[in-house]
Amino acid sequence: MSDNAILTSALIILGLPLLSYVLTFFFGKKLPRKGDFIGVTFMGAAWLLAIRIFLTFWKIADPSYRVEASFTWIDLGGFHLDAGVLVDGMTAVMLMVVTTVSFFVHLYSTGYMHGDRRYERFFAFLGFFTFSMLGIVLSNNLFFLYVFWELVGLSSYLLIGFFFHKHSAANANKKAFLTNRVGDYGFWLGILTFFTTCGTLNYFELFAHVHAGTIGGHLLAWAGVGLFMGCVGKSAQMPLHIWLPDAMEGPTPVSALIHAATMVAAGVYMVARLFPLFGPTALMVVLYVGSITAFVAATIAVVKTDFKRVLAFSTLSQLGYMVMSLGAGDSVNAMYHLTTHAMFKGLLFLTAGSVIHAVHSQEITDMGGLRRKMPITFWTFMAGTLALSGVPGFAGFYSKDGILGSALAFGMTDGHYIPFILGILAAVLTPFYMFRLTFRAFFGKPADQERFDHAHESPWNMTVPLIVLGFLSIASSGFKTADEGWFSRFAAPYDLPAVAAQFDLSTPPAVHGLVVAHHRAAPDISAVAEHETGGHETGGHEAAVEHGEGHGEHAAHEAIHHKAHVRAMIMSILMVILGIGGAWWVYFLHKLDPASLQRRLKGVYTVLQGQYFFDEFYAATVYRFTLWWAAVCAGFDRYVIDGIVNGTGYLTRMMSWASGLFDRYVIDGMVNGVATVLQGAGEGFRRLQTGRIQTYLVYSSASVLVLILVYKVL
Amino acid sequence: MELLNLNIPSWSDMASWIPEAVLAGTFLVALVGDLVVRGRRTWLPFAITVFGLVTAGSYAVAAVLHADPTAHSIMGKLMVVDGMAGFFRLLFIFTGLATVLFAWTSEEIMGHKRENKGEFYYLTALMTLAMCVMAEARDLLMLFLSMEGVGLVSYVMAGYMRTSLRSTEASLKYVIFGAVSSAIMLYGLSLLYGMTGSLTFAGIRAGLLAGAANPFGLLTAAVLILVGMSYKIAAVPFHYWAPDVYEGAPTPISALFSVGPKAAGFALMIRFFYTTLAAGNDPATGSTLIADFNWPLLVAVMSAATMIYANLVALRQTNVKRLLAYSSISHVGYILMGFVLLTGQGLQAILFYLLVYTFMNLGAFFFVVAINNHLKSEDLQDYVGLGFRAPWAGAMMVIFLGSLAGIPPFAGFVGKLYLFTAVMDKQWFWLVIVAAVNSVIGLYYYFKVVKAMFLTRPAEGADTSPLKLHWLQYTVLGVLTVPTLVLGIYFGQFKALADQAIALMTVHM
Amino acid sequence: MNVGLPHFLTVGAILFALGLFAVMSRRNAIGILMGVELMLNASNINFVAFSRYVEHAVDGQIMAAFVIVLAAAEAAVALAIVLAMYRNFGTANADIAQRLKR
Amino acid sequence: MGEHILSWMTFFPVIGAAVIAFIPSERKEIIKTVAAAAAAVPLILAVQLFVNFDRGTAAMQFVEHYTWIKSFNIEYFMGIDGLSVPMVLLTALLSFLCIIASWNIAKATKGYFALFLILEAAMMGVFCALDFFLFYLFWELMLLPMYFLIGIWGGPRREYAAIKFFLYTLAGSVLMLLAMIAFYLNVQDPTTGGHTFNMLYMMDQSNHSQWLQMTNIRHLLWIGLFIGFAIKVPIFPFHTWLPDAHVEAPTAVSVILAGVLLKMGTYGILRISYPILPDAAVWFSYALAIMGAINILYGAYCAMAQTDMKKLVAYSSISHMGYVLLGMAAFTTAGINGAVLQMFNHGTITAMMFLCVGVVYDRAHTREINGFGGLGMQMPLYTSFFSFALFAAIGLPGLSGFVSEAMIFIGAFPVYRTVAMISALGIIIGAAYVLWMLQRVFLGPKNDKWDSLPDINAREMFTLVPIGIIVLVLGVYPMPVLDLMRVSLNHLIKVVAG
Repeated sequence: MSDNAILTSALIILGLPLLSYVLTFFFGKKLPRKGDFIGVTFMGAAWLLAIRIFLTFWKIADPSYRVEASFTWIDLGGFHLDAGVLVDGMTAVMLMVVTTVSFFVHLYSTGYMHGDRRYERFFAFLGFFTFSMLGIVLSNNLFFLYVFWELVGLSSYLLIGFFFHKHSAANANKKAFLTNRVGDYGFWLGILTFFTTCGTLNYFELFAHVHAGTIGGHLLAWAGVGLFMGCVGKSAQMPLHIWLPDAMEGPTPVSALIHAATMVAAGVYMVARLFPLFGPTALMVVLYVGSITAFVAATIAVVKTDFKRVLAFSTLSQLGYMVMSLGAGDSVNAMYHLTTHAMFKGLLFLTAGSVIHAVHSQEITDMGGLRRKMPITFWTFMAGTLALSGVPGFAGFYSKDGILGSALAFGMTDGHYIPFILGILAAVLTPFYMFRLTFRAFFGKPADQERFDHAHESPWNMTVPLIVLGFLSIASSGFKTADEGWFSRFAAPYDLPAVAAQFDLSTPPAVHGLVVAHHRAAPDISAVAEHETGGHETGGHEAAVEHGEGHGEHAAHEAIHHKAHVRAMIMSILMVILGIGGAWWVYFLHKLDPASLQRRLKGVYTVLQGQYFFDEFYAATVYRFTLWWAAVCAGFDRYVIDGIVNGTGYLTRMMSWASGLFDRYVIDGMVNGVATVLQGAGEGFRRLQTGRIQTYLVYSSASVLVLILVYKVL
Repeated sequence: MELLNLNIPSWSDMASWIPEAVLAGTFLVALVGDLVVRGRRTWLPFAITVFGLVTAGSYAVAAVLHADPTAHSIMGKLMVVDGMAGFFRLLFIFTGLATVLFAWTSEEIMGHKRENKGEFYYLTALMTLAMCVMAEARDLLMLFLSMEGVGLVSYVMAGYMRTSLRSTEASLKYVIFGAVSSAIMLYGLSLLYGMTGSLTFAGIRAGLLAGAANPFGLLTAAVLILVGMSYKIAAVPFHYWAPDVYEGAPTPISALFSVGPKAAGFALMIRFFYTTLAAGNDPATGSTLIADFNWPLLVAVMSAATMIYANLVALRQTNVKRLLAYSSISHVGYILMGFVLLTGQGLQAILFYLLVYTFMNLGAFFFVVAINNHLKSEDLQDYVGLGFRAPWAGAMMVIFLGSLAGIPPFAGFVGKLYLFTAVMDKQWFWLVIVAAVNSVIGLYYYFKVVKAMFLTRPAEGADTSPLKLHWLQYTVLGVLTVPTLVLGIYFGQFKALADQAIALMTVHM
Repeated sequence: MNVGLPHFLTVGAILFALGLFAVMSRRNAIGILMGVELMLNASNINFVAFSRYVEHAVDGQIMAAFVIVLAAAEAAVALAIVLAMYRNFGTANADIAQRLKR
Repeated sequence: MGEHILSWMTFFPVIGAAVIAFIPSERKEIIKTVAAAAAAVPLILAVQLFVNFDRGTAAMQFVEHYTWIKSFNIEYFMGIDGLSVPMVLLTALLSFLCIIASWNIAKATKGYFALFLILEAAMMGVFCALDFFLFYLFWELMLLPMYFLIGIWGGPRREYAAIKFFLYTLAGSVLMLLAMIAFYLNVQDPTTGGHTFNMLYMMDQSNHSQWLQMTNIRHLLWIGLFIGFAIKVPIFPFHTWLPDAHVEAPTAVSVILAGVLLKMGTYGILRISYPILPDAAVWFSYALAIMGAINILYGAYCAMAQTDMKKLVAYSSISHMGYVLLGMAAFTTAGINGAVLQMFNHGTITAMMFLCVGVVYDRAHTREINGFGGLGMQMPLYTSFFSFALFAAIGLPGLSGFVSEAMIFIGAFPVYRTVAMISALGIIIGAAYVLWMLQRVFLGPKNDKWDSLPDINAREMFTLVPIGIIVLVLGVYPMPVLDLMRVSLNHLIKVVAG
């Protein structure tokens, strides 16, 4: 495939969902089957094209190879903004992920949403979402990244609120949008900072600028944190994670597509894509936020009984993993985990949908023994579960293991062990809650007989996606870690010297050897990246070689790194066994009654069940303050500003000894204020106007004398 | 020997005095005519008066169009007919004519129980004549005579409704207050005469320039004279009579009072003070004489006081007629602004403003007359919904009020613009700002009327039947509306008229 | 002693003051009008005196003559009005007339 | 109509009004048709203008220059450049749509449409006038029709709102009048040597008199002009007329108020204050930026507390005009262009919002936000339109509002970093109050009270769709408008900031 062909097909991929949106939105009602076939077929086509691009890059097998094209969008002379498309390995993978999940979700929805009164709207919105998501993936500059970023937010708003006649849904979508806006605030400021300092928003030009030191120090750190805020919002990291669980109010296919597989991953993609823009400080923030999220979310998932919510919190914790990996400087494994996670989490949600579809309830307390009723669902669900739990041989294992490895390596070199520990703990919890779910829902006796009797396996258009995704969630890893497996053909750590070489900026400074150095000194990604990923990456390695320096440290660090990975692997395997075993012990053999455990750990349980009371906290602080403040402003406007002249009014009143007529109007505004005052004055003067002639004469003659005297004096 | 002044004048000069002659004739003929019909067939004095005014008017117009640069002295040095006199003559005759025509349809004047209706008409003619003379006088004797003439006629007219308490009371106040103030002025005149030894303005100027007067004496005289004149133009603090008289007298007469005597007073002031104090001095430096006793500040304070006082009081009025009375006082304040420095620019602005003011103020008053015919009331509450009962007249009233308030695109705005410019040019900023603030206040009470007429919804069961106005009323109002609009957007020529009038004002001989 | 301009002026001033005082103090309209007459005549004295001592011509005297005539006319009108008022209010006290007070 | 295109655009509505005045008032249909026709002509001419406008020059175009009143050096001087063109287009478009939108005015139809056309003429004139006197004439001419439109056809508190609007604006314009006279007396016409009202001469600093070159005088005059314009914008704390006027006015009039009148304030600052007193402009710029920030946040917070839809939209206008101020204060290419673009966009977007509010008010006769709920089920089509407008208002990418806001921030950020950062909070608060309202009105379970409400009808859609298309197109590709203004505005920046 030629470069042009790649670009063209990328644009076609971008255009197809948009077209599908327009068609379904405006003509859906009139079309047969309300036009759902449009969405499905278009996405199918897009999927095929994506596969084609994917294969092309597979052949190229050079992560640093990229195709880019842009045009001037706004030109004011002296100021211009560009729009452009960028396709490289990472894009190819993301295209693949998005189109795959999207396509199968479309297909699945034809069954799941069947008979909904806004059926066509649903497909329209799906199309719109896919379009904006692909926009994020394909954009080659921050401005349009932000544009599509917001559009994704909109489509998520529309889809979460799809059943807007429910109060819960109406609240959820508002919450999602606003929480994201908070993140976007930082994101936008970050973008502004970069634009005003570097004068460009194109990714690679920015990298070059950063590398050349156009922007650095505190500014870079803050800008990085700003960008990361965007990620915190979109990828639902603490403390802005609150919207994601509520987002489950949307139809299940939406949860699968948007709130598990793709959109929430956008934040991770963004950070990975812009990795070189993150200074050491920023990355430190990223690391901790990620790891904390990973752990906290996992703990909550353990106690939830709502099928979808358990999955939602597991999504949170998995996103936490990805972010943590970014923080540890390992963008590659983050992307790798993103990919595999998209597959199995998408799958899990779809199976959840299938179950809910059958049982008409989301509470696992209403389920049980479903494996006999719906085998396909069960087995695919198992595939997903195993992958998510990180059982060796399944996709999740390799990606998660890579992340833990990097985290440990980072700890060993830099002394920050906490993230790794949190990660490991989460790694125990993940299999535990997943198998808890499995045992409660699919094994044991049915909790609700008559629900159970109505349960049935879903139609083909729902099961086919399950099977395909099931397969992918097993195989998507290729049974290899990121740096050995297929993934290394698509994503490599950034090689700044190479970037810099393209834009003839100042020659890059010497490459430091150690992660330590990376995190303490100016960002030099190539070194970091290559070490953390084992160092036999084409780009990174050459970079290190051509600025041939510090080979000794190099080797030393490589050793540390290798050790880290081995240990991490062993530990995580242990953890998995521990987790699954625990679940088996409690929920299958019932050796231990969870209820009693709850009673014993009442405090802990309530905190977890209450999701650490984040919502309550915000409700008590942020929301209340905002509303209160709004009320204050409005009151101020109504009474103070609108009555401000009453000060002057008072003086005028004194001057014209007007009676209390004025007070009545005090509140009533500047204009009334003045008017009344003047009227008051009039009242005063009118007293002079007694109809008596003598008084007139006295006044007049008196004023004559006054005049004379005054002017004598003057 | 000054007695020579009373020689029989030359006809060539008398020719330029025809309008006044005609007016005098009209008065006599109408008087006799009314006696003949014993006040029964009123159309006779009406017709005579109208005819007379039209004739005089056409002569006056001809004179203005002719723009004769030479000044004709009438009766020796007593009077002069020059550009300015011509300008005012036109103004007065127009006012008189409009009043007469409108009065013909006014219940207050022509109501059934009125006797001696004819009286109104020939008195108007006489008043017009007296006002013209005021504009022409250039000698203390004539000054006093004409002022008294206008005064006497006004006293009688104010008491037109013999049986009405309000009317009688108004006239009583008018006469007493008038008498006193003219007496005070006369004393000032005598002092001035004593200091300069001359009765003619020119002579007085010569005397003053020769340094005949010490500042304090001059100040005293000037202030005393100013009292009399401020009384005529109803400027604070000599305005007390105005609201009562305007309210007490029949509305058409109030309309006449609020325009005619005011304008005449200004004419007199301009000629007297400009000639005696300002003229002949270096225009660049303004004048030395007026600088001697701080004349500008004196007038400026008066002007500011008038504006503020009148506007503040007007705010609270609920009787439209009385409201308009105060508004006319406030306009005196604006006009006085142009008087502050006695510069040509300022005086031109005054003349133009008077022109505009005549149209808009007459219009507003006449609307009140027309409404009074139907509602027998000038109360604001009774005006509710009028805008929809008489849309066309209502629209015209809005134009008049808008113009009085001085908002574009109406003539009043242009008038104010010229005054402001004249004052700002001499950098009297505080005065301009006072005026500006006042024009905002003014808007509020003018639009109280508009609000009542258009915005306020009439109460349940209130009479909302359409009002049919007399065709003559529509005509006159229309005639007044047109210039109020036109002068707002195309005023070049008319301003030129005013400028010419000032330019052709004779100060010498 | 020989009588000169100052004496006349003094007389005039005194007359004027008296007149003004009358105007201010009297409640009866007629009284007020009489005060006015005093004031006018004060001016007349001035005029005549000035024409004799300052101008050495008769203009001032002519003026005075006219003023006298006018004063008469004014009085006529004023008295007519007072009469009308007497008919309407049944009194000639000026301060009765307060109907127009708002 | 070729070379006198501006005059035609300005005065054709007046002709229409004159014609209407002589149609018997019971022939309502004819009156409406005439009005629509009279408003349509300027729209057509506006299109012609858009096509023929030379985008390559900063000079005045379509100039009409005649002596008007010689003795007072007043000229009939009309012309437009990149700054005025968007405003002219906006005026023509909105006026026409508003005439359509007020089709079901029953009370005193004749007067309503006559006044409306006069109003349009006045607005056009303001944007075309290059002679200060002419400008002031049109500026004031607007007040009277607006007073009546609010006062006669308005809501319950209309009398109060009308006079409040009138007094506020007049108070401001009186200051402007004084400043104008000061300029007139102190600017010399280089050709005749006399005084002049010609704005272009006023902009040429070399014509200024000694007195006018004194710094504190210049600052004083700037303040005078500024207050005059600030009241129109309106800038905190001169804004309290706006909520009352907007709420009480009938729908179409609110549209004009928010869509066009507010822009006159900022237009005036850019057209008159900036080029005539550039140094004062720079001296004042930081304050202006802060005022912008205050407007943005204050307006947004006040909007959040409102329970009346129209009042909420009104306050949102205050907030959005804040962005304009922020951009203007920056004197950067992106900033100023963004500001003017925002003026245009806010005109279209807020018009949509007011029209939508009007739609529901016509049906439900209430605007109480909490009184609604679940309208999304009842009136799906209407919901889509309103949501479209609202999302445009909160600066959703792909819709025009976003482009201008983004440009403003890009322009202002390097100059006033802190102020810009604080102002940027507006994008959160803005989203908050809009979405909250959206939820309370359209989402949630349906309120049976409104079962009878019919969905939006064809006429209403006819008023909304064109604006919607413009909003969308400019959101995707804003160059068509930016292209008109950029040269002139860049020139302006050169003049002011050197």
